Amino acid sequence: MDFDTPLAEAWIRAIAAAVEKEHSRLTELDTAIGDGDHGSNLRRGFAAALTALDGLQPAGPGAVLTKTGTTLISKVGGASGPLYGKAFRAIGTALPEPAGPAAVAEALSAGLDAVRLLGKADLGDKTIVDAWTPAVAAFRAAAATGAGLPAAAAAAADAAERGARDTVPLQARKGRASYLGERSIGYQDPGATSTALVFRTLADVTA
Amino acid sequence: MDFDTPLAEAWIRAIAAAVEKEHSRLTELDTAIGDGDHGSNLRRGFAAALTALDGLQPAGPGAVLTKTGTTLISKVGGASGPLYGKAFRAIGTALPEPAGPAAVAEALSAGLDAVRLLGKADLGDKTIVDAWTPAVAAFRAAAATGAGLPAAAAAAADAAERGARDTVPLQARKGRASYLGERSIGYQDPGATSTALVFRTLADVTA
Amino acid sequence: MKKLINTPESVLEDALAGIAAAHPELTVDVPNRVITRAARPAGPKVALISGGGSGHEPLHGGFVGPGMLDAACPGEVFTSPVPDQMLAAAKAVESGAGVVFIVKNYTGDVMNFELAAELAAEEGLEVRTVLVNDDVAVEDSTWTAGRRGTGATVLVEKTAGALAERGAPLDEVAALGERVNAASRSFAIALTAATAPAAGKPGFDLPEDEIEVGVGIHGEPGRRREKLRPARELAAEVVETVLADHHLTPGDEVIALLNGLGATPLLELYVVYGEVAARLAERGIAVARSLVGNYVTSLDMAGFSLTLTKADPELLELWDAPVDTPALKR
Amino acid sequence: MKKLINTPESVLEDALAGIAAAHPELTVDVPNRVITRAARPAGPKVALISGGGSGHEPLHGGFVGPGMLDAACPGEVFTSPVPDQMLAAAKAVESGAGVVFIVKNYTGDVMNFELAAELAAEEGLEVRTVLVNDDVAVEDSTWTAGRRGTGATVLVEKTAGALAERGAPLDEVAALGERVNAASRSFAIALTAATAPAAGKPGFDLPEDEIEVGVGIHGEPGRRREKLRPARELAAEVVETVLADHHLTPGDEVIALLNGLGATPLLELYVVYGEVAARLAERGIAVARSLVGNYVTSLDMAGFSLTLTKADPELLELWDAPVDTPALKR
Ligand SMILES: Nc1ncnc2c1ncn2[C@@H]1O[C@H](COP(=O)(O)OP(=O)(O)O)[C@@H](O)[C@H]1O
Ligand SMILES: Nc1ncnc2c1ncn2[C@@H]1O[C@H](COP(=O)(O)OP(=O)(O)O)[C@@H](O)[C@H]1O
Ligand SMILES: [Mg+2]
Ligand SMILES: [Mg+2]
Ligand SMILES: [Mg+2]
Ligand SMILES: [Mg+2]
Repeated sequence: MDFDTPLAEAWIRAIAAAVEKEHSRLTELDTAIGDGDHGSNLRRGFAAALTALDGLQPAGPGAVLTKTGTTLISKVGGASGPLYGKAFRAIGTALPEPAGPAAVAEALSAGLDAVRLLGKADLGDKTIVDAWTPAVAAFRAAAATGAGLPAAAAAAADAAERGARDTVPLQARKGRASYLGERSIGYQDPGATSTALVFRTLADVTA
Repeated sequence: MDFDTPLAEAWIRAIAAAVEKEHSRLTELDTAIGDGDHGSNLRRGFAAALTALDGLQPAGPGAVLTKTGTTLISKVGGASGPLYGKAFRAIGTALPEPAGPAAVAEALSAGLDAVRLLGKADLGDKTIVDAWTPAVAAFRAAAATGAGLPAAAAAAADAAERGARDTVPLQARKGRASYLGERSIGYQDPGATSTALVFRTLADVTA
Repeated sequence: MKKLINTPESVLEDALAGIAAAHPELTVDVPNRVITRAARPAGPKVALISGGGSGHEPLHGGFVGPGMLDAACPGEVFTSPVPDQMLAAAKAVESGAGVVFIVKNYTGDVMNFELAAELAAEEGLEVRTVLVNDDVAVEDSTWTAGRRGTGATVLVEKTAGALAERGAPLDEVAALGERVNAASRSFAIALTAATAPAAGKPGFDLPEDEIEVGVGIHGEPGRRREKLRPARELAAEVVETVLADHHLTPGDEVIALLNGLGATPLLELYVVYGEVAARLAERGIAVARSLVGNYVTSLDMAGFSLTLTKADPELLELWDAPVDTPALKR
Repeated sequence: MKKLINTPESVLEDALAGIAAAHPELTVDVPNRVITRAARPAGPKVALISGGGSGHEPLHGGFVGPGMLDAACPGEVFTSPVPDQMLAAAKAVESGAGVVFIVKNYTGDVMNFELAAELAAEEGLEVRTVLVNDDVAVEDSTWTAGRRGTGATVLVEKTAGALAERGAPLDEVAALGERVNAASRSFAIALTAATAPAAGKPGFDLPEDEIEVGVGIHGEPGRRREKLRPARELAAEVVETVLADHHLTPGDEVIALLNGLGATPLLELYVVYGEVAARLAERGIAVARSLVGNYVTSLDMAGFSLTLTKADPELLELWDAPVDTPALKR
């Protein structure tokens, strides 16, 4: 199984559906240590991404993701808009066609690089990086051992969810939550949580 | 027993003490159908009246009450300031020295006239007039049948309290409570209640 | 009660100290509780004096300055000022052309300004009184103390102030004030009650999903209680209520004041004003000028009032005239 | 949640419609979410553009006009605007002298303005960015996203706006903005939490007798919780906190902004300002200019922030320069 255009579109639609279902949970997490808009931000962004897809005759899977990234940048705002926007644009740009597990691993890691370049967050700063980093690592490791897309994506999803959960004891050093200092400890980071959704949906659509 | 200067002073001090004790009840009544300041208004006014008395060598009981009225006018504000102020000024001006029950009845009735002249309220409008009117009538009736000050004042106090209680079912037609229309029904009028205090203290100091 | 105060008794005095510190262009006589312009007008001019209970800021002190009031007399919170204040103010700002008292129609305000006018007359001052009673929530009948004075006060003080600044005589300034009041109607809706410092608790309890319709600015409940609805519907109800009592016909011009009651964010006021403007447009009423913000407040009450004043070229010219006060500048 | 809105999703659009109706002196591009001056400045002039999440009104749209901003880009409530808005604004107001972005230091704002600057550069526009980070509640360390931009934004926009109006070149205007930011410190205390429409509930729960100290303007909790105390003590604490981080010596002059967070009555703000002025006087700090009111708000949050900017003759001259915007006129 390759990462082709239908799969790319299915992924974005699955993310949009997941965000629609989980937005209030994301907003609640952001209310605790942020400003209570992460859910509505992503909801607005992925709704717009769907509309953008409807009008699109994509040249390939990369074009789907690049378009999604561009849409997120121009519709979301906040911290998550540019971060997820740049990430999807980087993934789309790096993605060859057709793309097997190894190529997808490289593309996902290009997405992580874009997030870190823009956000300058390190692992452990209690941001989406804390979910994205283990996810990419797990995906790459699986691909390296010859796993197919489904297995690699499932491993990445598990790793992302673990990474999100592991943000609970951390003190935020980036983003709004960092303003709370020690009071940011004990809450799960909203962005890391939405990143886990992104990887879980990838596992779902490849399964 | 005549209404002399010491009695006049004792009355004002007794009113001040009663208002100090009851101000939060008066304010609560005013919160229900007014703007929640009747208690603090009278408290401020009678505290100032006491200070004014301390500095005073009164020419007679009338001077004590006139001075009190003037002080209320310049310290209270709101509706009750001018009303009680004019009333005490009128009582003081009308009071001969020495004054027996009949003369005091006339003076109190002059006070009621002053209230009605300034406030233009009729009996039943749910104002201080509803306590003041029966009080004056009871005082005059008692004096006419030869009662002394204590008996006349006690009758007036009972009548004032009845009059205040009887404002509960009334719809206010004057003052702030009138803005509530029918919603003013079912509450006791704060001003009528403070008027009852004024007459009860007179009974106490003459008893 | 959660308030930024020292003690309920000292609120007025403490606020006056702050006003004095914040506004060198004003002179604040704290003991007498009178706010005047630091710079006296050159030559004789009709002196405009207003006042009322505190808790409605920026009214009235925030409107003292060239082009508007000469003096303001703040009473205790929700309690009209005492005659001595108005007398002191009149003596301070009278410059030989007479004095106009601008009085919101509340029993206490009317009585205290009336006594002040008597005292001022005894001192040989010429005084006219303009009564403001624009709140259509109260029907003006023998069953009430008459309509309350609310938002129209700002329009009366601004336009009469502009006319006085031009050197118009006493009776003309008073007549203009009365004309503007007569051309104005207001109505208010509250989402929450106000808490007077002395009372220490809200004037009424309002469930999370209910509003008070037809409230005044002294924390008293309104005429009735309703369910909270979208801004569009509330704006439509308020516009209809005001227009029902107004003598306006399509094509008429108005000055619209969308006023916040104290605790309502400007963002929400703009949402409401957008709906108000749309409703008025549908009715063919042209908004010639508008003012959106907190001008006649009721302490920490959340909600809004709408005031519509029928405009004409003279009123618009006076409305547009220069004004330099803490709360209104042009 | 009790708000004067239609739906949480439409708040920004509905408010923009109201701003457009209320302010003919502004041009509101609702689809692009850009607010500009209706009257373009004559001849080339450095264009000042600011923006940020909504819910801080009158910031930023209320500061668009002669002597201050050329354009404002309002984002969703508490959400920074998107790059497209700043690009559209820059194209609309650029007049050949370059563009200055005034950006409050929040991760989202910084990123979106950064992307906008890249896009603008690609279109051949000269852009400088002034970052505002005045909130001493956040220590500026690798442990945080850096200090938040709050009250100082008003001073930066006013003074840089005045300098731009005089025809100063791009780098000078940007440098002045940075200088004013560097000379400013702020600190805030909240009595109640803010409720974002999309969240539907308060950002934090605060008991009736407690306050949040060191809060920002996005509804997030502060650095710590304390008991509510008299205004005198709260003012003293805020003054001390600001001065502790400020390089001021007795005899220095400051511009003081006592800012309401949205739901605080002006009466209370004046009480607090009286105490602030007294504490500053004790410390020998002279308040050369002051501003008291709601300028950088946080929806319906009750509380206040104090901003002190070290003044000098140039800053005072720019502060006093004419300005004609909805929220600030001179
Ligand atoms: N510098 C950063 N690098 C990576 N992720 C970040 C950074 N800053 C914030 N984030 C992520 O963004 C999330 C918040 O997104 P969102 O609430 O949509 O934006 P905002 O914080 O502007 O309201 C945080 O939970 C965090 O995971
Ligand atoms: N026109 C009037 N005539 C007589 N009494 C009046 C009149 N208007 C109001 N009152 C009395 O004044 C009382 C309210 O006094 P107070 O609360 O001190 O003044 P305010 O209403 O100005 O706040 C009412 O309860 C009523 O008894
Ligand atoms: Mg957020
Ligand atoms: Mg009262
Ligand atoms: Mg009162
Ligand atoms: Mg946000």
